[in-house]
Amino acid sequence: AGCSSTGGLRAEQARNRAAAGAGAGGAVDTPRWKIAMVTHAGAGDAFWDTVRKGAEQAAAKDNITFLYSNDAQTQNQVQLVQAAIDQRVDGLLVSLAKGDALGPVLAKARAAGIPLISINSGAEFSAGFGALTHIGQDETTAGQAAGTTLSGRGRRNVLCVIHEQGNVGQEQRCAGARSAFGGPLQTLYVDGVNLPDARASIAAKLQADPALDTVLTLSAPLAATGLQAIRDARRPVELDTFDLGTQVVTGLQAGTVGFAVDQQPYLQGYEGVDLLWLYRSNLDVLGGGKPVLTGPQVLTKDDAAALATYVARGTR
Amino acid sequence: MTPPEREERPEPSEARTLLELTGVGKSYGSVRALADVSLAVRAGGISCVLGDNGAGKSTLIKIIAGLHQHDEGRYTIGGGEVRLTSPRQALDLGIATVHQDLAVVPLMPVWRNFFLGAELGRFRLDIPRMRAVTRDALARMGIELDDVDRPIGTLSGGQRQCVAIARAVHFGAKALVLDEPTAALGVKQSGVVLKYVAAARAAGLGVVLITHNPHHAYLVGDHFTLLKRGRMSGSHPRAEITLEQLTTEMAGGSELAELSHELAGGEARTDPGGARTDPKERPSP
Amino acid sequence: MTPPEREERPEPSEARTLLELTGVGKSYGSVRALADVSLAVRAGGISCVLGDNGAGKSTLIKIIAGLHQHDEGRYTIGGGEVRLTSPRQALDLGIATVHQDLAVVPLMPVWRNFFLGAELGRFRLDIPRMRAVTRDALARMGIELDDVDRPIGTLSGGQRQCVAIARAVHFGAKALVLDEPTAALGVKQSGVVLKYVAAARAAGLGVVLITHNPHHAYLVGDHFTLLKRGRMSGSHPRAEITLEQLTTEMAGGSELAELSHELAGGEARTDPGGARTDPKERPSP
Amino acid sequence: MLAAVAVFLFFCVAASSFLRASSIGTVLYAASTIGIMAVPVALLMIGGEFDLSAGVLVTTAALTSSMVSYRLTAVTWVGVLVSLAVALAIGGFNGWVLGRTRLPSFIVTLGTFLMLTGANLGVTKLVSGTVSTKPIGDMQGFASCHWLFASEFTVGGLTVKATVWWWLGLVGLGSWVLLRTRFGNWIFAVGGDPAAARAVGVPVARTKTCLYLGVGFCAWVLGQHLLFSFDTVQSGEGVGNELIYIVAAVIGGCLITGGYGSVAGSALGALIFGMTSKGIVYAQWDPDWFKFFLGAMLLLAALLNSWVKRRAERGPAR
Amino acid sequence: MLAAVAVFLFFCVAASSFLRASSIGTVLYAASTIGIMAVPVALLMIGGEFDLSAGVLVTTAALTSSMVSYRLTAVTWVGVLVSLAVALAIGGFNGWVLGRTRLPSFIVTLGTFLMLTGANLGVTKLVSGTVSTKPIGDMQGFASCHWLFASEFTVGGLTVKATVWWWLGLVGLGSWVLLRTRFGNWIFAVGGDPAAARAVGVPVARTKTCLYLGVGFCAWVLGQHLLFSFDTVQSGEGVGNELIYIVAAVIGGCLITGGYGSVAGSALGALIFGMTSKGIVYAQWDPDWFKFFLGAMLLLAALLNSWVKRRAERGPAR
Ligand SMILES: Nc1ncnc2c1ncn2[C@@H]1O[C@H](COP(=O)(O)OP(=O)(O)OP(=O)(O)O)[C@@H](O)[C@H]1O
Ligand SMILES: Nc1ncnc2c1ncn2[C@@H]1O[C@H](COP(=O)(O)OP(=O)(O)OP(=O)(O)O)[C@@H](O)[C@H]1O
Ligand SMILES: [Mg+2]
Ligand SMILES: [Mg+2]
Repeated sequence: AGCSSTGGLRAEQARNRAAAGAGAGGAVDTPRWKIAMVTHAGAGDAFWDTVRKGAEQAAAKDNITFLYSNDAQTQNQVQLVQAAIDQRVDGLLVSLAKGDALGPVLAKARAAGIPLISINSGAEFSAGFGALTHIGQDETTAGQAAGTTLSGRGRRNVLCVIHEQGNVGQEQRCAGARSAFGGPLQTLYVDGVNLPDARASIAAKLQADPALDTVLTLSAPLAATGLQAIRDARRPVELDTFDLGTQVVTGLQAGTVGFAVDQQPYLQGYEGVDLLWLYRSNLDVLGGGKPVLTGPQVLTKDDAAALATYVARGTR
Repeated sequence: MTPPEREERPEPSEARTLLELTGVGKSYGSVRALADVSLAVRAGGISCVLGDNGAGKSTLIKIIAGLHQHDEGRYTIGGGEVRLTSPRQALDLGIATVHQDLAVVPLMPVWRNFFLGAELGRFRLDIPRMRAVTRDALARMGIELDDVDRPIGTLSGGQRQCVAIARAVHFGAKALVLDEPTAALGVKQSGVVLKYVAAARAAGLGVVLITHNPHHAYLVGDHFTLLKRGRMSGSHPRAEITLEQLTTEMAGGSELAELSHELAGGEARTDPGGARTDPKERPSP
Repeated sequence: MTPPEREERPEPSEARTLLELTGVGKSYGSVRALADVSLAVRAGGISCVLGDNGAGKSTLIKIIAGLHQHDEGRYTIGGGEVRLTSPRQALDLGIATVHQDLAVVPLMPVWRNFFLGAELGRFRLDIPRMRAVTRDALARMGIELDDVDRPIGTLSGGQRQCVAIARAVHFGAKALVLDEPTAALGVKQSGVVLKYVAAARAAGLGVVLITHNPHHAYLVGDHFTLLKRGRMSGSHPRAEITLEQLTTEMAGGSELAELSHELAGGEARTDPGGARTDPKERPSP
Repeated sequence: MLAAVAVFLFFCVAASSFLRASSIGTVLYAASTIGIMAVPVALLMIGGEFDLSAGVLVTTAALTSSMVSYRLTAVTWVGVLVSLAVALAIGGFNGWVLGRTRLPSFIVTLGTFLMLTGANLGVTKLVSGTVSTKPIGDMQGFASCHWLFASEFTVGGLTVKATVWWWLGLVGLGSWVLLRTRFGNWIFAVGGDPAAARAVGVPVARTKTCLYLGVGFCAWVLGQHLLFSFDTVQSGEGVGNELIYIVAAVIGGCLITGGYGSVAGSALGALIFGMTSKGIVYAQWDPDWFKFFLGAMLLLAALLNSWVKRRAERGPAR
Repeated sequence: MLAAVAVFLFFCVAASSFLRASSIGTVLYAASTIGIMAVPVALLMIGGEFDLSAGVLVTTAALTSSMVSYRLTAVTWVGVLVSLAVALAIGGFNGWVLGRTRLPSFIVTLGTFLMLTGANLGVTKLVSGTVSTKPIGDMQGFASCHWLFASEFTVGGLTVKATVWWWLGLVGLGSWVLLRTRFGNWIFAVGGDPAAARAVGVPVARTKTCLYLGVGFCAWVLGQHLLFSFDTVQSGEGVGNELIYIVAAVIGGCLITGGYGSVAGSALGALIFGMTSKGIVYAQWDPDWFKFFLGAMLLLAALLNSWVKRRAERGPAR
C-alpha cells in the first residue's frame, strides 16, 4: 500500500535504526540441554510473555532447548509438569501460584533427578518442594509496596480491580495493598478477557461510589482499560497499576498513571534459565536458601522516559 | 355385503362401562377445540368417533389418553372420576392409544420403540425376546422387516403406523383407542387392523375408533358419535342409523350435494363420490 | 356410479411426455427400496402408483421430486436426462410435490409455510396478500381458519395435509406429484382433492397420484403402475384393467382370499373387505 | 419485555446511582457490546446452528485491522477493510465447512474457535513480537475510524457511545430481515425443520452460510470498536464471550434447537444481561458473590419471561 | 474409533517421547479426568439436555468436602459424604427446576453455573479467608480417601491413576445403563422426541432429573480426586471445563439435539481430546499455536469419524 501515513511500522523502524541492535547470543561450549518452563498463565498474557522472552534469550545464549507450556487450571498445570518429566528435561522452571497442588508431581521430578527452580509467586513452597531457589516477587510484599505508596501519595479511597476471579496472586496483591494502606480499599471483579465489559464495570463502580479517588489495577492491559473507564466516569480519579506495558509507560509520562509496581518479569525468566544452566554446568546456586526477589519496584513519572524503549521491545 | 345379520347383537348398554366422558370441553388458548362432548366406552363395544377435519376428534382422544386435560365436564374411568395428568396413568389403567402422529421416536430402533415405556426387564432388558416379539407382531400385520434394529424413522409411513398399532394391540389391557389407524395403510393391512379391532371386542376390551371412512366405521362400530366443529352433532347406536345416513352426515349433508353437482357439470370423469367408500364390492378371490 | 362413459378418452400416449423414469433403482444402505421401475407422466394424464406398505412408492416420489437420487436407471424431464440434486431443481422445472410426511415446519405460521420457498417479494414480503391467498386456498378446500398466523404444528392432521396440498396445487406449474394426499382427509376434503386432481389434468398438467384406495385411483387414473417390494408387478393403461382386477392386485391376490376367509369364519361381524371401497353408493343429495 | 422492565425497576430501587444519566450511558454501552453480537448469534440460533467462534472472531477482526494498518504503514481504513474481508471469510469458512461435511456446527465452530484463539496469539507474536498489537493511535485515518466506531456524544447528560447506534441499527436491520424478507422466512425454516425446508426448495446450506457471514460482519464491527477505542488489542481477548452472546439470545427467547426466536428478543436479552451485571456493581453488593447474584437474577428474569409468555398464550379468557 | 487410532499413530510418529510408558500414563490420566465427566454429560446430551454447571460443580464438590472436613475437624470421610449429598442435591436441583419451569436447560444450568461460581468463591473466602482451602493432608481418613480417589499404581512401567479405573468403571456402567436397561431406553426416548416419549408413558421429567443426578455423582468423584490428589482446592477452578466435557461427548458422536450417541463414544472423545492436547506438548510444537493445532486436530478427527461412519452406512456393497 502506497498510502503514506503517520506512525506504524515504518516509524518504529526509523526509531530502531537510531538505537543499536542488541548483541547476538554468545556461544557456550556446554551440551545442548533441555529446560522446560510450566506456568499457570492464561493464554496470551502479556506479563508471562515477557517472562518467556527473558527465558528464551537466556536459553539462546546458553545453548539450551527451551520448552514452554502453560495452563491456568491447577489440574492441567500438573499434567504439563508431568509431561515435562516424561520428556526427560534437564531442568524445570515452575510457577507455584497453586503451591500445594504441585507438591506430588514436583516430588516425582526430584525423584527423576531433574533440578528445579520455582519462579514468580509461591516462595513459601519453594524450599519444601526441593527447589534450588525461588526467583520472583512475593505478591503480598508487592501489594504492601503498592499500599504504602498509595498512602504516601495521599489517596483516600481505593478500588482494587481483580481481573481473574479466584486467582491467588491477585487476591494477595489486593490484600497486601489493603493491609499497608491506611484507608478503605474495595475490590471489584471484572472479566479480563472482555475489556469493553471490564471498562463498563469499572466505570459503573466509579459512578456508584463517589468517594473512590483511586483505581488500582493488577495488570498492564487492565490499566489501559481503567483509564478509559475513568474517562467514561468523568471523575478526577488516579490510576495506579501493577506491571508495565506501553500504555502504562505512556500514562506515566503523561501523568495519567500515578505509579506502577513492577516485578521485572524478564528477569524471572532470564535468571531462571541462566541459574539452571549455571547449576548444571557449575553447580552454582543463588540465594542461599532464600528467595531471590525481582521486585517490587515502584516506578513513577521519573523512571518512565528511560523505560520506554525497553517496554516497547517487550523486555520490561 | 352391506350389514347382513347385523341386528343379532344389541347395543351392549348393559355391558360394563369402561370409561365415560360427560359434557367435556377443551380450549387451546383461544381455539375452542371441544365443547360439551359425551362419550361412553363399554367393555366389548366399539365406539366410533366421526367428523370432518379439525372437528376435534384427536383432541378427544388426547383427553382420553391423558395427553391433554379437559377444561370442562367429567371424565370417569371404571365409575370413578379422574383427571389424568400424564399418559402413564392412562396406560396403567389399561388404556392403550394409537395417536394420529404415532408417537414414535425416529432415531430409535423399531424394537425399542415397540416396547418403549413397557420394556421387558428393568435392569436387564430381554433384548432377544423384545426383538422376536416385535418381528412377530409386525409380521402378523403383514409387514416383513428383516431388521428390527433399523431406526423407525427409516420405515415407510405405513410401516410406522403398523408398529404403533401393533404396540397398542400388544399392550392394551382394557381399552384400545385408535386415531385414524388405517390412514396410511394398504388394503391388506387395513383389513388386518379391522380384524384386530373385532378381536379386541371379542376379548371384552372397549375400543374407540376414529376414522374418515364411514364404511370402516359401519363395519365394526356399535355406536357412532359425530363431531362437528368441536360439538356433538349426533350420537347414534348402530340400530338407529344406516350407512347412508352416516355417510351423509359425515360429508356434511347438503354441502356435499352442491360439490358433486359442480363436479358432474364441470368434468365428467371426476367424482367426489369416490371419497366415500363401500365394502359391497368385494373381489372374488 | 362405476366408470360410466370412461372409454371416451383414450390413453393419452400421443400427448407430450413430461417426465419419464426408466429402469430406476434405489437402495438405502442395505435396504433395496426400488429396482427397475419405469413410469411415464404425460401432460393431461394421471398416473397412479399403487402398492402395499413399504412397496417403494414414496421412494419413487422422492426421486421424482429431487429429494433423493436414483442409483440406477434414467430419469428424463421433457426429454432430457436429469439427475436432480435438490428439490429446488424439480420445483424450478414446475414439479410440485406433496410428500407423505408433508414437509411443513411446525413452529412457523400457516401462511409462512404455505409460501415457503416461493415467497411473494424478495426484500419486502407482501404479507397481507400472502395471508389472504393462504386463507382463500384453504377455504376452497373446506378448511376455515380464522387465524393463519397460528403455528402449523397446532393444526389438526387433516388441516396440515390440506395446507400441503393447497400449496402444491397453487405452485405446481407442469406436474403435480401427490403422495397419499387423502390419507388424513375427511369425506368432503377428499372429494375436493380429487376434484383438484381432475382440474389439474384438464389444465394440461401431468399428475402422479399415490393412494391406497383403488376406488380413488380408478376414478381419476389414466395409467396404473403397481409396485410390490420395490419391483413393478404391473403397469396397465386404464383400458386394460377393471376395478376388480386392480383391487385384487393391490390386496395381494390370493393372500387376501385367505384373510377374508379367516375373518368370516372367526367373527361374523368383521370384514376385511371393508378395507376396499367403492364409489358406487352415493347418497342421494 | 416485562423481565427487562422488572430488572430495571429493581435496580432503580436497589441502587440509588442506577438511574443517573451517566449510569444509564454505562449500562447501555455494556449492553451494546453484547447486543451487537447477539443479533447475528440469535439469527444463527433461529437458523438452528451455533457459533462458538463468535467471541474470538471479534478479537481476530480487531487484530487484523490493527496489524495490517501497522505493517503496511497505511491509512487505518486499509486495515479496516482487510479486516472486514477476513472476518467475512472466516464466517464463510464456518458455513462452508458445515455445508460440506455435515458435521454438527458445535464441532465445526469449536474447531474454528480453537484455531482462531491459537492464530490470534501466534500471528500477533509473529508480527508484533509481543502478545498485544502496537498502538496505532497516531496513524492516519485513526480519527475518522474512531469517529465511526468508537466516538461518543452527549445528549442532555446521557453519553451515548457509537456502539449503541450500531446496535440499534443492527437490531433494526436484523428484525427486518427476519420478519419481512424471503431470507428471513428461510431462516425460520432451516432452523425449524431442515428436511422440510429442503423439500420445499429452500437452499439450506446457502442460508446457513449467509447467517455465518452475518456473524462475521458483526464481529468485524465490534472488533473495530475494540481497536479504535482501546488503540491496542490484546491477542487473548474474547474467549468465553461467545457464551454470553448465546445467553443473551436465549434469554431473549431464542430456542436453542432452532426455529424460533426474535432479534428484538436478543436485544432485550443483552439489555437484561448488561443491566444485571452492571446493576449489581451499582448496588454495591458483596463483590465476592457477584456471579451468584448474576446467576440468580438471570434465572429469575428468564422465569418471569416464560411465565408471562405462558399466561399470554393461555389467552385473556382465563 | 478410527479417529482415535489415527491420532494415536500420528503422535507416535510426531513425538518421540509420546510412546513411553510414562507418557501414556500421563495421557490416560488427562483423558480420564475429562472422561469421567464426559460419561454423564454424554448421557445427558443423549437425553436432550445440557449442563453448563458441570465444570464448576466438580470444584464445588471438592471445596465442600475439604471445608466440611476441616471445619468439623472430622474424619475426611464425613466431608466426602456431605460433598456427595451436596453434589447430588445440586444435580437434582437442576433437574427439578428444569421439570418445573420448562425453561431451556441452557438457561437453567447457566444460572446454576454462575451461582456456583459465585458461591465457590464467596463461601471459600468466608470460611478460609482466602480463595483456596486449607490443606487437609494431615487429617484422619485422608490416606484411605487418597487411596480410593487419587492413588496410582504401576504395572510394567505404566503408572495408572485411580481416575483411570473410575473412568473405565463409569464408562462400563454408563454403557450398560444406556443399552441394557429400561432407563437407558427412556434416555434415548426423552432426547429423541420428548412428546412421543411422554405419550407412551415415559416419565420425562423424572428421567432427566436422574440424568442430572448422574452428573452430580460423577462431579463428586472427580471433585474428590482433585481434593485428595492436590490436598487443597482453588475456588476459581473448573470454569470452562463444562465445554470440554461437551466437546468430548460430541466428538464421540453424541447429537447435540439429543436422541443419539453412546457412552463408549464419549470415552473415545475424551481420549482423542486428551491425546491431542498432550500430544502437542510432547511433540514440542510452538506453544503459541497450541490452540490452533488443537482445533485443527479435533476438526480433522471429527471429519475422519464422520467420513468413516458415512462409508459404513452406505454398506459394503458400494
Ligand atoms: N396444540 C394446539 N393448539 C392450538 N389449536 C389446536 C391444537 N391442536 C389442535 N388444535 C385445533 O383444534 C381443532 C381440533 O383439532 P383436532 O386435531 O382434534 O382435529 P381432528 O378432528 O383430529 O382433525 P383431523 O381429522 O384433521 O385429524 C382444530 O381446529 C385444530 O386446529
Ligand atoms: N431413509 C431410509 N433408510 C432406509 N430404508 C428406508 C428409508 N426410507 C424408506 N426405506 C425403506 O424402503 C422401503 C420403501 O419405502 P417407501 O417409503 O418408499 O414405501 P411406501 O411404498 O411409500 O410405503 P407406504 O405406503 O407405507 O408409505 C421400505 O421397506 C422402507 O422401510
Ligand atoms: Mg386428528
Ligand atoms: Mg409412502
